[in-house]
Amino acid sequence: MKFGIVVSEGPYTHQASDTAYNFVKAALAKGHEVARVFFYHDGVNVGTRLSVPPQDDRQIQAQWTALAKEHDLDLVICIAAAQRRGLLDENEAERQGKDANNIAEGFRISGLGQLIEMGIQADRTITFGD
Amino acid sequence: MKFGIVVSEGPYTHQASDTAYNFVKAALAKGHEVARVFFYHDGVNVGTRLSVPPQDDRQIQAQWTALAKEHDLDLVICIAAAQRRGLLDENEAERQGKDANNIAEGFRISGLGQLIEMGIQADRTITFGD
Amino acid sequence: MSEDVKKFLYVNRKAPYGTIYAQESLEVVLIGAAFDQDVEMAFLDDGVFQLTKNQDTKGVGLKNFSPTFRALGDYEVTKLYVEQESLDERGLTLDDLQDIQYEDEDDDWAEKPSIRVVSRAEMGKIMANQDVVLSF
Amino acid sequence: MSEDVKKFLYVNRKAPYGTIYAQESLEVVLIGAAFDQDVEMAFLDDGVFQLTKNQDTKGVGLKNFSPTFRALGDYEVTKLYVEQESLDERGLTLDDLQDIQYEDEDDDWAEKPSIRVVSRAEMGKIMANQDVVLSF
Amino acid sequence: MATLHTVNKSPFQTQTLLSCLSHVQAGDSVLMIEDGVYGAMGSTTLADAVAGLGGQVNLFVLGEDLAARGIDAGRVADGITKIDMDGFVDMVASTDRTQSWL
Amino acid sequence: MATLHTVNKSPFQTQTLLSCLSHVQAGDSVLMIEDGVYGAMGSTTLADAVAGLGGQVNLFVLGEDLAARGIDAGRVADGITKIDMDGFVDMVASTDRTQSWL
Repeated sequence: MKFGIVVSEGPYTHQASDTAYNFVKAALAKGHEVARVFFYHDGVNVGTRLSVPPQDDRQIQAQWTALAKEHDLDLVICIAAAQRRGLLDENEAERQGKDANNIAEGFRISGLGQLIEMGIQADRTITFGD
Repeated sequence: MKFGIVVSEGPYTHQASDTAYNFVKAALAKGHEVARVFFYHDGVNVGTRLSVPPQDDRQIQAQWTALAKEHDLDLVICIAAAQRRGLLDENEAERQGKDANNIAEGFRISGLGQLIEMGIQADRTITFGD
Repeated sequence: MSEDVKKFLYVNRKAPYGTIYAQESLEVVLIGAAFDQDVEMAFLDDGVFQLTKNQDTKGVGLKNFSPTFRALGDYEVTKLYVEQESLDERGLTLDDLQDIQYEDEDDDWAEKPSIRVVSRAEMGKIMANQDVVLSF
Repeated sequence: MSEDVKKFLYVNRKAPYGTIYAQESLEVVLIGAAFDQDVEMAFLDDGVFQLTKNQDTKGVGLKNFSPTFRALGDYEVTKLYVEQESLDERGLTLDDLQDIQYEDEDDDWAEKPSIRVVSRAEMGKIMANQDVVLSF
Repeated sequence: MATLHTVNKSPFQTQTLLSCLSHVQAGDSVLMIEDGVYGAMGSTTLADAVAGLGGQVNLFVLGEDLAARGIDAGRVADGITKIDMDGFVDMVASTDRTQSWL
Repeated sequence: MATLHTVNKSPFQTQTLLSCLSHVQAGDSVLMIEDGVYGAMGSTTLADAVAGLGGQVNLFVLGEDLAARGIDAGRVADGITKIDMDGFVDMVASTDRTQSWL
């Protein structure tokens, strides 16, 4: 079965991104397909490569990057939510005249249409938020 | 009177940083002193220079930078909270081996001791959070 | 109904301004309207506060997004279900909410109210009659 | 009491793990202990859940920070006020909480419990008897 | 030695306002801000509980947040005083401490 | 055509679980996760309300989140079934839609 996943809260602050990660891993292990993971609201902050969590804690962003690589996941960060919160890729940084970008490997920035498209294409859509 | 301010939630997501900003402006206009503004939890995200809010909305980070410049405010971002969430200054980025930093002008990163010190030195400490 | 058309419900249970969920929910609805899906919105619990009249955000400095609700009809989003019990608990009536209209193309473009007040029991049935439920 | 010593109260009203507030509250308390202030902690409402025994976070992948509570005595944080009514509402008793001890230097370093169960009325008075109240 | 308590959550969504009002001391002040201003409305299912628990304290609500949410001053319950941000600053200065109920 | 409802908030802090249970349809399933697992405890002031409103639905609680919070399986109220993350995935697949009560 094809799942679409929405992550609506930021890393560490809320458990939502952890639960989403554990859910996606379990779904993939059972042979399900994960059509896309869409990061909205503060969820966009999961996609930063600048976080430096304590070494004895889980590395949320790195976990997602590794899982995406292993399973060819489509991790999409909402552009409108990301702009408000300061999450940029190289193209966006250039377009907005910013001198740095902070997106992590394995994530891409795109529009809200990707959320709707996911809802249309997935057999089940499930949101992890607050 | 000397006020100490804690901001505990991120910009746009919660109203806390707006209320704190309006409170600080009103306090300064009344001749009070603002000893420090300490950004903790997701509040550290107020201090990014990479945000690009819609032009018809308030520019939260730029407002704080301007207010700090005008009134010589001490805007302190908690280092432990900032590391988890991917908010770095140039020194931290270098120390952590990161290729970019994203702190905004007028903010500085320091330890939790600055929160306690603020509580000791200020006549009143007030928290804006969730 | 075509295979490609799904029923989307946007569930709004939070008050506006204290947090951004209400505003970013509306942004999804506007984008989603371009996809020619069957779209409905649900307002219950504190979500009914999103629709109040006379919101004036100058004093707090936030952007007032409430006028956008009145534009939903132009995007063919015409079904805004508001829960009666949620209004009652908060001392609100339909009069306290914005007058949101749409033009009904099946009835000679007559102007009709988009807000439909429903009971809690009806709201439960509406939620159960969807393909995709997005919560804010 | 010296002019330079203030009474700090850390108020914990939220459950652990669902959000980070409990954990980051504890980080403030540990750092604050170095400042030789008069420190007390309050646990009420869902904050009492922070102190439960046998927390095991392996399944969720989060860091288990509950052992840190048992180290508070070493930082001279010895007053953990827990509200009786909050426990009662949640079906908890003192037995469900970790056994947190400190060594009382004024009583020949005798081991004593740091958790002090107080009534809601007493909690209100404790809150009113502070210089700085930090909420998490 | 009075405390200023701030509450920024809707009482229809969370228990925070009721918890605050169950811990205040006689003579304290409670200021409702942000989504907390919904607690100041009269004619709701919670208005009696707020009035009852708040009997010994001074209840205030922040006008800027009421206006943002479209709540007319006439909707504010009897016994609750509307203040503005300048008044908020004055209250922090004139009470002995501020406790934020988050 | 059953729905899986997820609730991730403590019922002692917010109204979310009770609102969810007031909207579910007979035959639906409700899964408590994250801080929502506190709603599955027996012998609390809310246990009767949960059991009463939940009478027509299947109530579940996520074991990993119970363990994290130190809630022994023996504390879970009668009529609520503990499942694990694999079970969560199966339930999403076997119901017709998932509604997250945030």
